[in-house]
Amino acid sequence: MTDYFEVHERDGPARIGELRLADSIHTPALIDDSIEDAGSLWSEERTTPAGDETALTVLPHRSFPAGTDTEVEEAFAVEYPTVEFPSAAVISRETAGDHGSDAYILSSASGIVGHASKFVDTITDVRTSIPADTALLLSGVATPANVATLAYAGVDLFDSDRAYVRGLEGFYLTADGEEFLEDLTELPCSCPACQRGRDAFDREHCAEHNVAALETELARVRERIRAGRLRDYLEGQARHDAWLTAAFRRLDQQYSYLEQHTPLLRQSTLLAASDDSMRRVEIQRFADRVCTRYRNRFEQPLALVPCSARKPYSESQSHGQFHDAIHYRAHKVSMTSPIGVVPQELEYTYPAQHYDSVVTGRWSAEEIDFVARVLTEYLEQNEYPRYIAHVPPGGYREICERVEKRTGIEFEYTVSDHPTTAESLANLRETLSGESKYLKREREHNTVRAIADYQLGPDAGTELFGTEISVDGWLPSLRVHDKEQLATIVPQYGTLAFTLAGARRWLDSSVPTKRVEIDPFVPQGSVLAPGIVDASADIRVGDEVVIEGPKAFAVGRASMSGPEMTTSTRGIAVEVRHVDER
Amino acid sequence: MTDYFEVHERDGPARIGELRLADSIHTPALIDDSIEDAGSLWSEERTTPAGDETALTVLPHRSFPAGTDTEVEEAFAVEYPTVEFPSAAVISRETAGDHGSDAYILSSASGIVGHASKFVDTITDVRTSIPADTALLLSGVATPANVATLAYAGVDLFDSDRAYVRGLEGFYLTADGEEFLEDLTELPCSCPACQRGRDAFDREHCAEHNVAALETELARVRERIRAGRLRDYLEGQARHDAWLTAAFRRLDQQYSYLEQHTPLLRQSTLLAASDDSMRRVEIQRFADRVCTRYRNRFEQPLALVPCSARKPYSESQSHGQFHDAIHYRAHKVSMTSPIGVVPQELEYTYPAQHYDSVVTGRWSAEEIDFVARVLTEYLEQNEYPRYIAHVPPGGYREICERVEKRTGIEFEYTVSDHPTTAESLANLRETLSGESKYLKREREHNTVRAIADYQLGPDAGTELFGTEISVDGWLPSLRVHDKEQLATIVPQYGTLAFTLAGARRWLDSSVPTKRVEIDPFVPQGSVLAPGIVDASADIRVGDEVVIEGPKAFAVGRASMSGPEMTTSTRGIAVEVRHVDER
Amino acid sequence: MSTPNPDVYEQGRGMDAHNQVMRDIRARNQRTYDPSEPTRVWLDEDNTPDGVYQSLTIILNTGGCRWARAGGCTMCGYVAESVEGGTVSHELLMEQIDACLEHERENAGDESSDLIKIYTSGSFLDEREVPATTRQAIASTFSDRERIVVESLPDFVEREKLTDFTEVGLDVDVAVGLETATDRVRHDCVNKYFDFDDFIKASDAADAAGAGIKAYLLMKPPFLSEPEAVEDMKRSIRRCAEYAHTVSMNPTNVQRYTMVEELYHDGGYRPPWLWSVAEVLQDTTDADAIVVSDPVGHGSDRGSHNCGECDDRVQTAIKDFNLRQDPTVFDQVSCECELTWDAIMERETSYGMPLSR
Amino acid sequence: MSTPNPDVYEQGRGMDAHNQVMRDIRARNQRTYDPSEPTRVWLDEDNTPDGVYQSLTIILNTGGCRWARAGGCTMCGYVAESVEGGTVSHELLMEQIDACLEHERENAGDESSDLIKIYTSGSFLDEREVPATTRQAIASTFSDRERIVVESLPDFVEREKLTDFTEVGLDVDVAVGLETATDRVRHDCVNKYFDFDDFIKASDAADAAGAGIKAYLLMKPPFLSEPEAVEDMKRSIRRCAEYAHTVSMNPTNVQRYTMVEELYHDGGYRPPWLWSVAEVLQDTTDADAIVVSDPVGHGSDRGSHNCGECDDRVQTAIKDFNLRQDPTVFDQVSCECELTWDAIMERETSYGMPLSR
Repeated sequence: MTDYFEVHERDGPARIGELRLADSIHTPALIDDSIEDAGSLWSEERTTPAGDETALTVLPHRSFPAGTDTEVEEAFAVEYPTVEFPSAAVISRETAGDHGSDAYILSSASGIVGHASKFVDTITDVRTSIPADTALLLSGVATPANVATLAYAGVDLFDSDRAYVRGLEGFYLTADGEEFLEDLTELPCSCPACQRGRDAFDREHCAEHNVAALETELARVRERIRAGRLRDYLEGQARHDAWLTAAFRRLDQQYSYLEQHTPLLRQSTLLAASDDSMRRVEIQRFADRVCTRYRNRFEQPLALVPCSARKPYSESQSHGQFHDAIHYRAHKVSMTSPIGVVPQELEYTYPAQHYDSVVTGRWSAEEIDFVARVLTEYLEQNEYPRYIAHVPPGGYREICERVEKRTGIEFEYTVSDHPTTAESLANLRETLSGESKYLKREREHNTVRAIADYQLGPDAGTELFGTEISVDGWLPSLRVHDKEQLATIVPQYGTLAFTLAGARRWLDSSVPTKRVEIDPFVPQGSVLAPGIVDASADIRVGDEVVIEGPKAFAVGRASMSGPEMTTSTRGIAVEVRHVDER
Repeated sequence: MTDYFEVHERDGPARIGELRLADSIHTPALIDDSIEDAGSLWSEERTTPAGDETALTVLPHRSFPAGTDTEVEEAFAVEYPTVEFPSAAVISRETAGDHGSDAYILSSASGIVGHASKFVDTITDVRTSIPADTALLLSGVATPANVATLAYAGVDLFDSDRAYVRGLEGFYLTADGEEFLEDLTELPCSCPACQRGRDAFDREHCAEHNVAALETELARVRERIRAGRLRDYLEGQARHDAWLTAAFRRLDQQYSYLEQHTPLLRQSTLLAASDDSMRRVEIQRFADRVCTRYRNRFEQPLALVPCSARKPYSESQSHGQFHDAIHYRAHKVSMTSPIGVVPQELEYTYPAQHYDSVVTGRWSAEEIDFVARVLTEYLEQNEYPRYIAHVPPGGYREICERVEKRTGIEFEYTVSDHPTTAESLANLRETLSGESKYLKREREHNTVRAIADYQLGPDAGTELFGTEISVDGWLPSLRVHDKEQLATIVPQYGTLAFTLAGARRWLDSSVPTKRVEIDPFVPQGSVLAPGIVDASADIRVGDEVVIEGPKAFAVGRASMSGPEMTTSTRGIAVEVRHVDER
Repeated sequence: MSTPNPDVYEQGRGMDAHNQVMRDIRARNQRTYDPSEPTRVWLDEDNTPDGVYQSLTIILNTGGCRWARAGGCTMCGYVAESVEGGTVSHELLMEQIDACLEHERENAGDESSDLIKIYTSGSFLDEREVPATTRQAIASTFSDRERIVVESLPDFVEREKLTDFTEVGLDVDVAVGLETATDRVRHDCVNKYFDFDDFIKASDAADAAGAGIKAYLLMKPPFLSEPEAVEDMKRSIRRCAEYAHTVSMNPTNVQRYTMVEELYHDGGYRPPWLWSVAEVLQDTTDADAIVVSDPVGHGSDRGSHNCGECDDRVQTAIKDFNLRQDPTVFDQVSCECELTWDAIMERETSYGMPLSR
Repeated sequence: MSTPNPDVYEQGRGMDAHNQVMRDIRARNQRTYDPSEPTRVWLDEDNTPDGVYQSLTIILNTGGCRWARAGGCTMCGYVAESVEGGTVSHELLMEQIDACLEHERENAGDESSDLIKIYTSGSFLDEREVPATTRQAIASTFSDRERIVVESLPDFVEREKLTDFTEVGLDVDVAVGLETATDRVRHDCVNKYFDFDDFIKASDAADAAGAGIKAYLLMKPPFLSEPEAVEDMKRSIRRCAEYAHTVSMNPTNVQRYTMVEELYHDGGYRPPWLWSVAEVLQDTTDADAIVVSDPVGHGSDRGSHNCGECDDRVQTAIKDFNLRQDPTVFDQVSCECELTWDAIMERETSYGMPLSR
C-alpha cells in the first residue's frame, strides 16, 4: 500500500525515510511546500482530489483536535479512499490504524507537544497502530528545540508553521530554547536572516530565522540518525527544556516500544554522559542478557576487576596487567558503569567495547545502585568456587560490599590502594596460586558459547556448540567448525554470523530460531519487505535470521525488526549472507 | 592598572567583559584580528613594542608550552614592562600573577584543554592568581563544542585558529561535537559557508564554517551569561563530550572557586534537568544555609509536605489545600528535589521560587540521597514537639524513612495515597486538632528573622530583629520598623534590603557585617572599584553591604564579590541604595 | 427536522455523540440558580434599522434550553446557569422582569430604554419555556417602548405569537441563533439541529407578523480553523442578509462545561482573533443588513483575542463599527500582531490547529 | 665559553634549570647497554662535495656525551643508550668497529663503502671519549676508503687530531652539531653551550688540516613555533654555508627521556612538518653548500610528519633532493594537508602552540 514512503535507516524509533515525491524528501523533514490539503469535511463536502506526485495530498478529513471526545471521534470518523498518488490521512490516537495512506497526520499534535506523558503515550500508541513503513506527520508544532525529541519518538514529517508564527510573535527560537527577541542583545545564529545584525532585525526576520534554525536542527537530527547517535544527542540537547527531558525519560519507561526499535549493534560509540544513559535500551538489554541468558562455563574462581577507559578492555594497560597476574586461573569479569558487569567472553559484544563514559572518580548513587543490582543478579545465576574482588576502594568496593550483604557471598579482596600497583597485582597473583589454569581452547569454545547464549537465548551455546566443535582464528575473530564451518565471530560487534550449516543447526536445535518466511523466490543480496510472508516478532535490527521459503534457504542479518517486516510493504528487510536454492 | 578591560556582568566565573580597543570587543570573544604579537624571546631579542589602541599587543615573552618544567619556567621568566597601550602578558600556571597587563595568555592551553582535571585545576589557579578585572586568553584551543565550558570556567578571550585548522584537516565542528567531513551526507548548519550545499563544500569551506560556528557559539554564550543561564546551558551542551561533562563536574568540586563567583540571587529560572544540578552552588548554598544558619522559631509541630510545580509554593493549589488543613497549627516545611528542604519562611528566597525541574514521578537515588541528607541535618538543628509527614508514598516516603533511621525521630504519616485527597487532608487537619495556632504577626516576624539568618548568618534574625520591631505590608513584601524603617523584603528574591538605620543596627550588632571601605567621597548611585580601600572577603554578588568611608555612610547591593572589589581597578562594585554624608 | 440527504446516518450518529458528550460534560456542573433573579441584565446602545437606541438587555432565567438538556450546542454553557427542574413559573418570570426594571431605573435614571432585548438561553417563543400569559404580560409591561427583541429557535416563530407585541405597538424582532448559514457546520460543529430552510420559514412567519429577524452567527465553532471560520462567516452573513435586517456575528468564547472548553483545555481550540472579527465586518459591508458583533470576554484567553496589546483598541473599533457601520474605523487600529494573524490565516489547517494561543 | 653579554645571568640560570631538569628526566631511564656492540650501524648513499657515495654509518658507543651527563641538549636521548660508567676502553671500541665491518660485509658484499661516518652521540675528537690511540687505529682501519666523517663538538676540533686521517690518505669531514646559527636559540631552546663563534674557530682549524666541516642543524627545538623554526633554519643554513661544505638539516624527533618528550607528552610540542623541511630545502638552494636532511621516524607522531597520507611521498622527495639538490623534486608531491600547513605557518604563535598534532 505504501508506494511513496520507504524507511532507509533506523536509530531507535527514529528513522531516515524517503517520501518519494517528484522531488524526494528525506525525513525527518519539513513538508512545507510539498503538501496539498484537500480540505476539511467539517466545513464542506469534498470530493476525492486528483492528486499527483508533486505533493503529498491530505485526503478530505474530519480532524479531531486535542480534547475531542472519543465518542465524537467514532461518530465522525471518515473512510479514506484508496488513491493512486502520495496521500496522507488525518488521524487521532483513537482512529490511528492502516488507512492505506503513505503518511498519517495526527490532529491532536498541539495538545500533546509540551506534555511529556501525553506525548509519549500518544506517539507510541499511534506509531504502533499505523504501518511501520508509513510516515507520521505532526503539523504546527515543530520548533528547533523539540524536533529532535519528536523525531526520536518516531515522528517523520513536520512543517515550519509553528516556528514561523512564533517568530512573528516575537520569540527567537534555537535548539537550546526560546527567548524573547526583545531580550536579546545579539543574535546567536549564523543564518542569513541573522546576518543583518540585531538592530535591523524585526519579527519577520525572526520568523525567517526560526525556520532556518528548525531546518538546521532537522539536518542535524538526520545526520545523528545516520550515525546511530540521536539518543546521545538528546541526552544533551533535550536538557534545555524540562518537558523534553521528561519526554525522553518517559520514553525510556516505554521499554518494549524502544526495545523493538533499538538495533542489536552499532558501529558508533555510545556516550554515557549522565545517569539517564543507564536506562538506554542498549545498556538494559546487555545487563538483562548477561543476567538471564549468559552463563559462566569456567571452573576457575571469579576475578572481579574494574573496567578500563580503553576498549576492548583486553587492549588496555591495566587489563594487560590483570591478565598477567591472573594467568588463566580465574574468570575475569569487569565491573563498569554504565554497563554493569562484563564477563571476559563478552568484552567484544556490543556495547561492551563501544561506550565512552565520564570519568571523575565519583560514583553516583544511581550508578552504584545499578551495578550492584546487576552484579547481584549475575552472582545469583553463576556460582564460583571462590570470589575474588580485585577492585579499588570507593564506588567499586561499595558495590561489592552491598552485593555481599544481598547474596551472602564473601569476596576475597586483593587491592589495598589501587589495582595496578605492584603490591595489588602480586596479591592477585598469590591469591590465585594453586588454582588450575584453563586452556586456550577452552577459552575460545566458551567465548563462542557465551556469545551464542547472549545472542540467541539461554543455553544456546551448549545446544549449538556443546560438543564436537573446533575453533580456529584469533580472538575475537574466531571461526567455529563441526565438519563444515558453522559460524564466525564478527570482531567489531562481538556477535556470531552463521553459515548455512550453522543456520540449519540452529533451526534443528531446541533454541528458538529467528525466522523469516518468504514467498517462492531466491533472494539475491537482500530480502525486501514485500517478499515476506511472516517473521518472528522478536527479530531486532542486526539480529541473525534464518530465511525460509519454497524456493530458498538462507541466512542473513535483519535490517528491520520482525514486526516491521510483517507490516512493511517497502524496504530492505534482511541482508542475505548465504543462500541455497531449493 | 587595567585600563583597557572591564567586567560588566557576571554569571558564576563567566563574565561579560569589554576590551576597550579602538573598537571595543565584548567578551567572551575571538580576538583574531585585534591582536599584535610583539614576538617570542626564545627566538630573538626584542624591544618593547610601540603598540596602540587598535589592538591588544602581546608583550615580548618566553612562552612555556604544556609540559615545561617549573624550574625552566622560573629560570626563563620575563619581567613585563609597564606600557600605556592595551597589552597582554604570556603566562603559565606557574608564572601567573599581576604583571600589570590588561590580558593574560596562558601558554599551556593546548595541554589542558581536553583534560578535565588539568583544565579545571589550571584555570582556577590562574584565574585566582591574575587580577579579577583582567582578561584571560587561551589561544589555539577554542572549538564550538568546548568554548562554552571554557568561558564558564572563566576564560574571556579566544582565537579561531584551532577551529580553522581543524576544518582544513577535514573535521566539521559544531556545538555538539566533531564529525569527519567525509562522513556527512548533509551540512547541519545555516552559516554562509554551508549554504553552498554538501557537494560543493571543501575543506576551506569547512574551516570557514568552523569559525562561523565558533562565533555563533560565543554569541550564544554571551547571551546566556547576560541572562544568568550559562550553567543551565552547559548541563545540556557539555554532555556532547565526555571531557566537557567531566570538566563541569570537576569544577563543581572546586566549590570555593565557584561559590565566590556565584551570585546570591538571580531573576532567571534555574532549570534542574539532571542530577548534576544538585551540585550547583545555588543549590548547595541554599541547603547549607538552611541547615547551618536558619533556625525554626515556631513552637508548633513540623508539617513536612511535598513541593509544588508552581512557585512560590504558597500560590499552588496543593499548598493552598495544605494551608487550609494546617490552619496555622504547624510549621510547614517543603521537601523538594533539587533544593532539599524549604521552611515556609524561605519560600520566596532565591532559588526556592526560581527553579524548574523535570517531573516524571521517579526519584533518582541521587535525589533521595541528597534530600535525605539535608532533611537529616535540618532535623538535627531544629527540634519540634511533633513530626508530621504529609507526604505521598514513593521517593518522599523513602526519604522520611531513611531520616527516621538516622535521627531516631518518628514521623506521624498522614497520607495514604495522595496528599491532596479529601481523606489525606482530613487526616492532616485532625492530626493537628488541639494544637495551638500561631498569629499572623508571629509568622511575619519569624519570616523576617529567618531571612536575616539565611542572608547574614546564624542568629542574625534574633540579633537584629529580636525585640521591639514591628512589621507591616503583605507577605512577601514586608517592611520592618523599629522607630524608623530598618529593612524591606524584596519580593522577587526573598531577601532583605536595608535602610541606613537597618545598616547601622547590623553594624552595631554582633552579626558579622559585610563591609566595604571607601576613599573619602560621597558615592552617587554606585561605588566604583577604584574607590574601594577594602571589602569583606565573603561578599558575593547580590549581597547587602554596608559602605563606610571618611565622607559617607551608605548601604547597597554588591555587584562584585569582595575579593573582586579589592583586586579590581575598574567597574561598578556596589549599587548604592541610601547614603548619608558625614 | 433535517431533510434527507446522504449524510443523514452520519449526522444522526454525530448528533448522538455530541449530545452524549455534552450531557456528560454538563453533568460535572453542580451549581443551581435562584429563579426569582434574571440570569443577567445590562444597559447598552444598539444599532437598529431605525437608528441607535439605548437598550435594556435581559437574560431571562426560564429553566434553560430544552435542546441543551438533550446535549445541545457544543459551545453553549448557558444551561449551566439555569434553574434546577427546568421550568419557571409565570410569577417568578415576572419577578425577574421587575428586577430588570429596577436595574434600569437605578442605572439609567429617568431615561428609559427604547429597545428591550430578551434572551432566555433558549426560546422565548417556546411556550414550554415562557407561557403565553407571561409573554403577553411582558409585551404589556414594555408597551411604552419602541422596540423589543426576543430570542427564539426558528421552530417556534409563529405569526400569532409575534402579534402579541405588534398589537401593543411594539416593533418586534426575533433573535434567531442561526450560528451559520452552512447546515453542515451548524449540524456537525455546533450541534444545532435545524436547517437554514427552517430559518427561512421563520423569517417568512416573522414577515407575516410585521416582525423582523435578527440573525445571530457564531464565529469559529470547534473543529474549524481560523481561515475556515472567517470564510464561513463571510458566506453566512451574505446569505442571512436576505432574511434578516440585522446580523449579530459573535466570536465563540470558551464557556464552562462545554465541549469547546474540553478542546480548549487540552490545547485543541483557540477562540477567534479579534482581527478575524474585524476582517469579516470589513469584508461584508456589501451585505444588505446591519452587521454587528459583540465579542464577549475580549482580550482574555477564553474570549476572542489578539496579542494582548491591541485587544482593547480593536474591541473599541468593533463597537464603533456596530454603531456606525463604517469599515474605515478599522484603519485606525494596527498592531504588530496583524502579521501573526496574517500568517495564521494563510497557514492554519484543521489538522494542525491551533497554530497560536 | 660564551662571550659576556647582557643575557649572561639569565642564560646561566636557564642552563642550570635545563640541566637540572634533563638530569631528572634522564634519571628515569633504567636501561644499560653492551659496550662491545656499536649503538647502531647502517649502509646508505650520501651526497658529498665529490659526488654520491655508498656510506657506512656507525654510531659508536663511547660512554656517551659528557655534556649530556651534565644535563645536555633538550631533544637528545642518545645518552640513554650509552654504557654505564661513562668510558669505553680502546679494546671494546675496536670490537665495535669490527662488528661494523662485519655488518658491511654481510649487507654490501664485496662493495666496500667509500664514505665512512662515525658518530658517538658526543665528540669523536674528545680524547676522554675516544683515546688518541683508538682514533689512530680507526684511521688506519679505514685508510682504504675515500672519505671519513667524524662527529665532534667544536671545542675539540684541532688540526693535529684531523691529520691522523689526512695522513693515511682519507678525506676528512668533521660533523658539528651546530643545531642553529642563532646563539640564543642554541643556548635557550637546545641548551647547547657553545657559540657560533666557536663553530667558526673549529671551521678554521679544520681548514688548516685540509678537513671539511659538515654542519648539523636541528629544525624546531622546543619552545619555537613552526614558522619560527622554519625561519631559524633558513637563516642558519645561509650562515653555515660560509663555513661548511655540507649542511644536514634535521627535524627534531621525540626521543625518550628528553625535555622534548615531556612537552610532547603534555601536549606542548609537535615535531616539525615534513612540509617545513621541504620549504627550507627549496628556499635555501641559493646557499653555497650541499644541504640535505634525513627526517628520523618520518610519518610517526614522534617524528617529523604531515597528515599521515603523504608522509612517505614527501620523505622520498627529500631523499631525492639530498642526492640531486634539485628543488623541483618537491613539485612532484602535493597533498590536501598543505593547506593546513599553510595555515599553521601563518597562524601558529609561540603562545598558542602546537596548533595541530
